[in-house]
Amino acid sequence: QSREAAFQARIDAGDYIEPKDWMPAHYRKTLVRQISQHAHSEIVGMLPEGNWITRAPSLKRKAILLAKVQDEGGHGLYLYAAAETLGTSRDQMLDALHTGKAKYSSIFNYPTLTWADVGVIGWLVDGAAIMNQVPLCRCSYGPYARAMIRVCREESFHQRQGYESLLVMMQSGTEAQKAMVQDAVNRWWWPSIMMFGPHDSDSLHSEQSMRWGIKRISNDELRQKFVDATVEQANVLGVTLPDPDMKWNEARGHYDFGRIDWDEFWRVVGGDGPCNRERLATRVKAWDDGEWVREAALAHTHKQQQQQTKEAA
Amino acid sequence: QSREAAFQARIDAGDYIEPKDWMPAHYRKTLVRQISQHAHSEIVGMLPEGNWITRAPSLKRKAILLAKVQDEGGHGLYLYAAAETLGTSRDQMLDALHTGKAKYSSIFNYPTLTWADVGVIGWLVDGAAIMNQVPLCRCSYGPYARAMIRVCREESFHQRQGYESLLVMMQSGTEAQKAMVQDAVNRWWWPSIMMFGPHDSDSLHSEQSMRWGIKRISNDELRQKFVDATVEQANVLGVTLPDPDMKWNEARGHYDFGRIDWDEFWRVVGGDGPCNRERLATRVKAWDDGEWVREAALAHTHKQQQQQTKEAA
Amino acid sequence: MKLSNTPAQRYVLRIADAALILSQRNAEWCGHGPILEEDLALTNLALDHLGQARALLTLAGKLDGLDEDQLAMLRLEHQFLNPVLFELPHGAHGERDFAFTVLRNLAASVWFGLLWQRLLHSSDAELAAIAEKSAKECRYHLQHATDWTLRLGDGTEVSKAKMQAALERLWPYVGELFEADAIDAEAQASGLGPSWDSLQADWRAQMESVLTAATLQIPKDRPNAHRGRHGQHSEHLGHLLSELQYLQRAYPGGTW
Amino acid sequence: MKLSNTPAQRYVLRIADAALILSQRNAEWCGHGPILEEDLALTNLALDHLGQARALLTLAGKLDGLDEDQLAMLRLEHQFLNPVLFELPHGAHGERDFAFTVLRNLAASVWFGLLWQRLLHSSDAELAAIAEKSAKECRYHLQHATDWTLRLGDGTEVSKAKMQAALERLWPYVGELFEADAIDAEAQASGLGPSWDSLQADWRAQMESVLTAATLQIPKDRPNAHRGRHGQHSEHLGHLLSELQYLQRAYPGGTW
Repeated sequence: QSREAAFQARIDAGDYIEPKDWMPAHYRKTLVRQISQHAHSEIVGMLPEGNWITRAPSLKRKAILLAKVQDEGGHGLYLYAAAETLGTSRDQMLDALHTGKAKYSSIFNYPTLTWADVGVIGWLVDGAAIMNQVPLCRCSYGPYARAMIRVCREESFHQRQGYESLLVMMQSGTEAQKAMVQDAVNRWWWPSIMMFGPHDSDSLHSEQSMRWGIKRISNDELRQKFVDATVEQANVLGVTLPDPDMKWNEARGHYDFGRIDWDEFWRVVGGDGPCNRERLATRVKAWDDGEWVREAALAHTHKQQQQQTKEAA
Repeated sequence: QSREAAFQARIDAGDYIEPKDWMPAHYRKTLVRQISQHAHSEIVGMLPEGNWITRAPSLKRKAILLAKVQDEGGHGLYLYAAAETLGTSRDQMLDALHTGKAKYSSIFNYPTLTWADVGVIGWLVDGAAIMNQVPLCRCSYGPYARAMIRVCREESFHQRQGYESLLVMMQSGTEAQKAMVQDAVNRWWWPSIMMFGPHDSDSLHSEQSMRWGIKRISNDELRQKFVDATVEQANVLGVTLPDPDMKWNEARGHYDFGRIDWDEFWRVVGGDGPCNRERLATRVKAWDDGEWVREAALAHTHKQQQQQTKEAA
Repeated sequence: MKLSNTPAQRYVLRIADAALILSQRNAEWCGHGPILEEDLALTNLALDHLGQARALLTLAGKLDGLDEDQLAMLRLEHQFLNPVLFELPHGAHGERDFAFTVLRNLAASVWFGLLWQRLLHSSDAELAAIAEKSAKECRYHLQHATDWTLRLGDGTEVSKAKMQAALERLWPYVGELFEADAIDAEAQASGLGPSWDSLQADWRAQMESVLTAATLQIPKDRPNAHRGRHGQHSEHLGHLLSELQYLQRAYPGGTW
Repeated sequence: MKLSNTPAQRYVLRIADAALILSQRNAEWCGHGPILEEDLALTNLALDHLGQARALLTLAGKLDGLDEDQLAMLRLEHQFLNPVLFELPHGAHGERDFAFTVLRNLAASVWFGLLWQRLLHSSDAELAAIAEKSAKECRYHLQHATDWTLRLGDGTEVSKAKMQAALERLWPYVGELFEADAIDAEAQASGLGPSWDSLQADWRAQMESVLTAATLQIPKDRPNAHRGRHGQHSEHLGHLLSELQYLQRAYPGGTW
């Protein structure tokens, strides 16, 4: 009891908790769930954008996209490493993903249908992710906070790149390109603002997470911040956000926006989005197909070690 | 001895030999080899043209190509059936193909690189095949002769279709299309005239096959006939045959043509053409992947029969 | 490419694209079938669907003076209106899964069969004529797909497992075949053709009868997540179109 | 697209296209690697080759006022001059065969390594500068491919068998990397770069050393049947280009 109180006091004082520190089992479990879910999102998130690597419209855009998807894999690496400090191995986490026990961000269950989707994912999806993630740079668990600092830096870069690629198309592109951008915005807008999760009134886990310094700002607050920022960016870009109810509310000092289709949200979270089964099947196949490679690498290492032992003897 | 003489006499008299008739073992073996090789060629020959089905430039051309490749499969069926009358099963013949014991026409070891290749295969490859095959409609073995009548009728149709598609491109097409046709002609010309096989002086089997009425006209004679016909067609088309030595020989009443690169011919026959390994691997994979289907069909038939037996009892 | 996008045009394009894209998929078996006879049968199926697509595209294009090839080769992805089911690759990872092919062709031929029957009475005489020809072709497709479903469902343990797995993969996509919207409502009202939701009960009954006879378990129904009919496809259509349209785009202005 | 097709331009394009097409192939692993670290490594490799290709295409295009994208996105297939080896799919049937990927990257990095070394002394200062940067990148590629060849060759029975099978598939294509023709002769004479046949002995020695250490059997040499360097490719390049070039062709005149 007093250990818990001391732990909470450290958090309240703004201290970082480190791997060797004592922590409540539930804190540990919550963090493993959250960090691994975040890591899985990075890995699964490589797929929708990866879908356009072979078809990027210029070599420069291809290089930018390759580097971006690579960065996402890198984020996965840092995050798995951060989660591993909590005593769960990457293989265990992957197993949870592959068997459907662990989740990943539901946004990646939507398909990328045009090249503009790549830019819009950078702008809106990475933008929403950053809103969610910046507060985590001050998360109470040290390794996670430090991983997030690095992740956020790179994500901001990606967001700017995505936005810039849309700007080029909207400002210098053909009518067909502009229509492609608007179509992508139409498809990604609502899923993007769903990324902040259910309304605060319907959000599980949130209160405890706030107390533990794992979550710092509420879903609705973050969503509003994102909407406010994005409306301005959309104006600069010259695209319309597909929400007829969107308008400035002088009294609130914020943009009002329309009703989110939570049925769709829960349907996709529950497994019935357009790509849920395919995304998971793709990850599982990559893992299964790679088994012989991982086994061979292990066998080779053993052989090398035996050789060294022999030579030493 | 007298049986053989009587057999030869029937052939010399222009009689057809039928499946139940007595025939020399070597006649049977030669025919199985030749008919199955021809059947295999039809089946493997589906692949190079099949490579363009998904990319045909118009829906009409796609329909024509699909129907053509289907016809080739149909030829394979008749020919396997004709060979089966000689006491070898289709499965045995396929096994010989898949294990590399049986051959197929070496022309199919070249790749189809442009849409014009499809037309040029119709014009030159089917054209050469028809030259080879028309005499087989009078082949001494009845089932083979009858199959060839049907095959030749369809092949002539294919040849005209191929030529017509080239004519459209050469007469009404863009410069890029015309260049594509010429490029395809450049690549397929020499392999096409190699389809008649080695010079008569180097040709094995030929003499005996002539006596038996399995072969009726020599390789060089057929090749000359093909060259003479094709030069005229090339002129109408407006393409150049890639042979600087090609010219009319008034004395012979034929076109002279350049030296054939027999090293290349034997290299490709011997397995080192551009596509030999891939073609065979594709056929083997189709067969192996289909094993569960064939087994299930068999199992289902057995179940049905048992059911009928039970009901009858 | 600008299309008028009238409800009637979109109604016809949905059917035309279903036939076109399914044809393109089935044609991928050409030269790769498990037995030679199946190679020919699947090619035949592809040819029939291609013929249907050509007639329907020609009909749909009249309004804007566009021919079948302009519609097939020059529309952008979001202008294709086929249900997503028809664009899926045969196997989950790009391989040719004969079990999925058979089951999709079963689902498609039952669905097309019901649709053609209703379109026989279309207020558009041309559409009715296309339906009449197609209905005849469809009977053979249905018989063929049914035979194979029975053989493979009630064949070996291996074949049954493959069929069941393919059915699980396919099932979440069938809901889109029975969605109804304003385009359907207008087609139904004008007598152009049925609202697709009106085909569902008969489709379900026919499918159940075949699948049950084939000893297969019908999967749990899933809410529809697919909007191909509205031009929002799976990630597969873009790759399919990059092949389908490549030549026309790489050799612009060509005569073929 | 009209190119001057001077020997020097073709010499550079052969190398540029080798890097470009290999990059496109290796990028297909992105998101599908056997372990996450390999996903990143193969993407890195693809990025390096892409960078090399961009520099070389820019160099090759100068003569005709064409930029890297015009060359990559608007040439027709017969204008690509990469050896066929680089355009082959990873697996014999379209699947991703990691063994083949590793061995091709080994063969490529040994080959590129030797080529960059020689191009350091190119009479074309720009080409020499590209070679200098590329040679550094190549050292890492070579190390990486070598490590994996040793691991998988001398790993398990399964991995050894897969590596040996992949090596058998790869070997008939390596001959093209050491062909010499008039273009090579002119490059050698002008000091632009080495005739490719002059790289063969060193390549062979380096490959033998790695493959032998990996307990793999070097296949019998086959006569070269491939003419990608002359613009005559395998059937695979056309499909690869239909993806690579689709967007530029479907959205002509776009700014990206």
